[in-house]
Amino acid sequence: MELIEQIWLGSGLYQLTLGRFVMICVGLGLLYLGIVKRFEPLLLVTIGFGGVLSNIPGVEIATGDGLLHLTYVVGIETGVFPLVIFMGVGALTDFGPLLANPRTLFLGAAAQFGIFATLLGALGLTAIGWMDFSVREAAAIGIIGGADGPTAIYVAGQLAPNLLGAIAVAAYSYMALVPLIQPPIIKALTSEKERAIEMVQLRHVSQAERILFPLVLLLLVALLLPSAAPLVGMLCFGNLMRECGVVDRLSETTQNALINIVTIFLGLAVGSKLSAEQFLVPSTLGILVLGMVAFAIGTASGVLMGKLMNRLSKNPVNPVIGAAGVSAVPMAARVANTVGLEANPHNILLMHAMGPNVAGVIGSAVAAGVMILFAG
Amino acid sequence: MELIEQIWLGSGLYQLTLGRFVMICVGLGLLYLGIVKRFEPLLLVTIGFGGVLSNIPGVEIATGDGLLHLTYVVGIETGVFPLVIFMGVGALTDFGPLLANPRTLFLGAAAQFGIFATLLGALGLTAIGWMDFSVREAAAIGIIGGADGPTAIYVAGQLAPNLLGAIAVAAYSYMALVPLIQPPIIKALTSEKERAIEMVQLRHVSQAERILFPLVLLLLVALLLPSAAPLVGMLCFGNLMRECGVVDRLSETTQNALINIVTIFLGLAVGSKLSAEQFLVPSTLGILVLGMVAFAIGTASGVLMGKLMNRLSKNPVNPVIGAAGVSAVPMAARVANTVGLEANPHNILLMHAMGPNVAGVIGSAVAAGVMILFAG
Amino acid sequence: MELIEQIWLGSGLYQLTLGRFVMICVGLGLLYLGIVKRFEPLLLVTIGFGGVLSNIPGVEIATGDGLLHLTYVVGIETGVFPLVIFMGVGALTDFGPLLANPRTLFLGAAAQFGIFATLLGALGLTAIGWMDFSVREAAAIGIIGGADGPTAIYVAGQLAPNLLGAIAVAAYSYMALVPLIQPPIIKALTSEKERAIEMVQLRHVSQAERILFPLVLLLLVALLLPSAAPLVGMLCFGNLMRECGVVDRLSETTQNALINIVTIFLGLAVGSKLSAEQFLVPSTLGILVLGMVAFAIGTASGVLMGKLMNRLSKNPVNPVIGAAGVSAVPMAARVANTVGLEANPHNILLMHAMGPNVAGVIGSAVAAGVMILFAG
Amino acid sequence: MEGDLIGRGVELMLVGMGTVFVFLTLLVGATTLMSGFVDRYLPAPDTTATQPGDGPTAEEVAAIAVAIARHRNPSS
Amino acid sequence: MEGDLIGRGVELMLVGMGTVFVFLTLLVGATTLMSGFVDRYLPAPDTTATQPGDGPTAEEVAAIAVAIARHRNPSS
Amino acid sequence: MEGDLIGRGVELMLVGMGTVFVFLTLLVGATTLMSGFVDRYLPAPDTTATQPGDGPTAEEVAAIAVAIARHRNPSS
Ligand code: NA
Ligand code: NA
Ligand code: NA
Repeated sequence: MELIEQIWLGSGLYQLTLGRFVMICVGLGLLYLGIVKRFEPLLLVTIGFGGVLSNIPGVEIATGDGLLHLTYVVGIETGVFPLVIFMGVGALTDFGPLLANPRTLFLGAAAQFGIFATLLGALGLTAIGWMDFSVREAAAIGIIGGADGPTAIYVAGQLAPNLLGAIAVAAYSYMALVPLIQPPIIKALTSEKERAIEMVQLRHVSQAERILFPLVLLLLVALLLPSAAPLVGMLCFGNLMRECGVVDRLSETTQNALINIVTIFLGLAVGSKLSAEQFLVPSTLGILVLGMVAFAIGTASGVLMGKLMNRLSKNPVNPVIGAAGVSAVPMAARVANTVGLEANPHNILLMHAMGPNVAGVIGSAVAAGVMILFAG
Repeated sequence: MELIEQIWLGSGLYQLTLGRFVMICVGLGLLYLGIVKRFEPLLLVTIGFGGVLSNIPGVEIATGDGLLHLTYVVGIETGVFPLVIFMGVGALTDFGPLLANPRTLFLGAAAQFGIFATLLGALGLTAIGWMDFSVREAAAIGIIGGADGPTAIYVAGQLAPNLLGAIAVAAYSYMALVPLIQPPIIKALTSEKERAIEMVQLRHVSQAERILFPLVLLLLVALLLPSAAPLVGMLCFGNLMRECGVVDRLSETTQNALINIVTIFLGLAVGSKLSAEQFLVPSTLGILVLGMVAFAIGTASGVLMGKLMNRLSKNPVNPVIGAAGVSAVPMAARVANTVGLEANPHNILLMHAMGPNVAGVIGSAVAAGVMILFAG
Repeated sequence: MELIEQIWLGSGLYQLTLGRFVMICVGLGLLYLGIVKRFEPLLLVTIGFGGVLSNIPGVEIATGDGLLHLTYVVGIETGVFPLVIFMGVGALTDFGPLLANPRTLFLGAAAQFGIFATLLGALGLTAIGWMDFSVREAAAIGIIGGADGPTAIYVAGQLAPNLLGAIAVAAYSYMALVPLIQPPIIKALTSEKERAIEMVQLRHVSQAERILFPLVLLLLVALLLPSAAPLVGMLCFGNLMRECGVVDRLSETTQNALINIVTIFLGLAVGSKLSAEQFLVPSTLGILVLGMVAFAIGTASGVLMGKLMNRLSKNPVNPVIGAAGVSAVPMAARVANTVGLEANPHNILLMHAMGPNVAGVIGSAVAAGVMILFAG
Repeated sequence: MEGDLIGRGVELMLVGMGTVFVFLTLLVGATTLMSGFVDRYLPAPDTTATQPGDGPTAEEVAAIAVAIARHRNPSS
Repeated sequence: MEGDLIGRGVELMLVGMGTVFVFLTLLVGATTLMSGFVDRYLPAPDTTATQPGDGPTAEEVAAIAVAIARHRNPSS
Repeated sequence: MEGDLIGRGVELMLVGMGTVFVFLTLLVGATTLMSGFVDRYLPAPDTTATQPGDGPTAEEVAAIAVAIARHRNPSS
């Protein structure tokens, strides 16, 4: 009968291609990493499921009028989702440790070297003909080294939407892999004695400082690097709501319902870029390799800057906390704490590492502004 | 004075038509059913109020740039609202009883006969000239028999937007009337002895099964019936968030803030289709009658399949739980439980009836996929 | 190097104009009022921050594809945000005190005189050539006297979007200043003896009355003044959800997550109208002055109506509660309570003042409908 | 021209304020009628709407919750 | 013409209902296979996924919370 | 051509990294200045902003809540 033939022609079995099959397996693999391995589950579960949905053959989900494509157009092409997530990050971030010791901002600056080294690497691979990245694409790939999901998605959405899927997957995967990637690099660059350094207790930070800091940061960005103002501005807005103490109901909703809703749809929308046609291309492999390199270089430069600061400063600085400068909040700070404890069981570095950790968020947002200014 | 005349010409009293007056009364009637009779209040209160608003003369609310029309365009024409609600349903659904006894899926399959019988009925009424439904419209009307609000709205939005108001009102009204519609049908088709049958306690279901089930379901849909993938996919996504245990904050928001917000605007948007011009047409009467028939046939075929399974199975099956296969979660399962208790005061059928109940949700989403494939 | 020149040309320092500098200071001033002085912080913090963001030079935030401009287009031009906020206000409002003593509606009516007197004033300033307001603009300015933020934003968005920033800032600022503006006016118009009048305890109000009231109000608006139906309809919908007792989960979400999310984006979107080009114009000064006059006249006419009612009524009416008729819920009711306590330490006027206070919300929504009908 | 504008303003003020007063006066009347109607025909102290109608009673809900909990964790 | 419509309806009914049954029958099979697979290869009572893997343990979370609290309010 | 690309990359790296460092160095300075300013002029231990200003005090809120509760349920 004709109708049965119609079912068969419309079925996934008939229309499945190898590429889509592979990408469904990739999506399931991301779900496995998120659920069983607990790697960044909020994003890998939503991106992974979105990736599976996007590769179902014969139905518009990640294309045309499909839900995931609409979500992508409304939320990512416009930049709305990563900016709102960044507002939520601001509302969840305690800048206290950074305010107690502002010089940890240097560690957050140094760790951004991974971003720019990777940009150079991507252009280098193009120069030798292995890859074919434009400057805009290279800039978007470099941002993976910022270890900050919404920043990477925002920049990729602006500069290289065709690479967004691979960049987001790389960024979140490597953020999840921080506990595996960072310790060997840290240990290779520091001595046991350096890792055992104890740091002086952080001073108390007043509420007035907490309230003024996001405003100071915003004004500095406004004066010097306006292209970073959308990202940094939303971060500062979320943080001001958190700290000002008079809009707690807004801050509470931002930290919960709002960021959760946007995370769900951001993940699905990013997943819509995991279609076989866009993801199974040679550049994806390049992006995954370059992203890993970016992380490693960022970690190393943060640690080296920590060593330099330890020499120059009158107060001791444990160079291990430099690794937290890549951001990946709060995973990288927790890794620094663990590595410090291994070398010295009395050494609680966690709060000291939170300074460079949140400095890394600011640092990569600034680097994103630089990228958008130069390559945009 | 001219201004006073302008007030009079702009007033509702001057512009009111009989049709709008009738529809405002229909809207108030839905509010009465929702508030005083407590029939599906979440939807009847919002749809009813939307219906009243939409029939206020002389102001754009359900047309042009009015809020309800914008909401309809953004949320229903795109399919976004019913799909998000379905994600919420997934996050609220416990598939455990179904996993403990997967054969109850047959009951959920049988109860979908109401859908296809009604499709035939709608085409039959057209053939004899009483109504004038196209195949697409008949398919959308049939889905009322699925007893699943978001599925009915999704299919009507795709296949027959002009009938959406009547279809949604019929679907939710009959879902609310399940405690009145089903018992006489069940009793007519079963003996007291059959209704008294006790079933063996359900086995325990592990978390791994709960996590894998939505993925198995999604992959099967992807391979066999991709046209059902948007609906089933969102159901599975919500359920995976619920069961995977690593994204509880997303699951919690989906079950509360997100589904509540979307329910409010879904109801108002559906209400915008209760304008006199669209609702007070002969086809509405046909839809209401056909919808009732669909419910009755679905209930009957579920019960008859229960009787068949009881004969063929080595474990006893109480045919009453077949009635729960129409979905209308959890009302139909509760009705089955009540009918079972009447026949045998020691007979707690509730969990046994939840299996076919949630199977009915899957069944009608699959039937929706068939309709969209053939009629779309 | 060329790149460094590019940074310098792109920097805020290079592109800053005096106007933008002034407006950034205005935004910081609003933040100061909201955070330190605690004036309407939910709105002044969000509007103030949005104002700072909007005046950062060299980046699209409040223009083009910038987040704040998108938010403005989606949420304010369409009227969606103020309407949803009004739904939330309905869900937060207890009409009980008004139902216990419906005649307090007259106080809410009288206080709207501020609106129409200001309309006349704006046209008068135009007639003498000091300002240049059209009738539409004068109507939008008058609504400031309604002391109701979302109503003012809704009307300004419909009638005079170019003045929206100044009108919203004036409305929220004066609402915050109610404790300073109202007491001298009240005292000038009443004797100590009048302010000491004690009122009879309010009767109990049944749930049936609470449920029926929003429907009665909606039907009256539908029959007499449909142009007020969008605003009043959403207010009634929110209130019906609150009082009907069967959709508590929708009501709870409306009162929390939904209104908070919309408040954040409403504030930012209003802030996007604080750009130097639109705000630093002579009309802004006129709007600020006229808004203050509107508040004062509204307060005075409410008090005078209270005196009249006290003479005509058999139950005593403390004229102080008339001042609460301007709305500014619940600040104005609290001010009335304080002034009453000063004159008579046993005089708890709070619940008596809540009646005219919520009546003022209805009154200004009705006045908004009149304005949209005549000037729209 | 200026006179026209003022005239238009005065007219708007009178008609507008009149409309607000007429409307709220009618609302006073309608509300009073409604309260009288409720007092006469729906006098039960809040029970009309707060009593569970067709919905499940608290006991039913509790029983269902217990049944579900037992099902999910049969060892308890 | 009318016959055609009825014929189309009958055809849709048979094929549609058939599809639903075939699909749900396959789902019964797939679910049963999946449960058997889980029973054989992932038998641990719920521990596969509920045990904290790489995430912080409850103690770690508590320690972090205490550290943060101390930092914010050193007098306590 | 390849040399150009590499050259552009090196230039971007140097200027970009330089900008990040200059910006964060200025932020260190601004933050330090701000903290010094707060320490000198706003020294009160957190009271500047956490003390209720024009808002109602906790007692006022409680009194209002009681008044509302009494009004809604006068028998209590
Ligand atoms: Na970073
Ligand atoms: Na169903
Ligand atoms: Na008002």
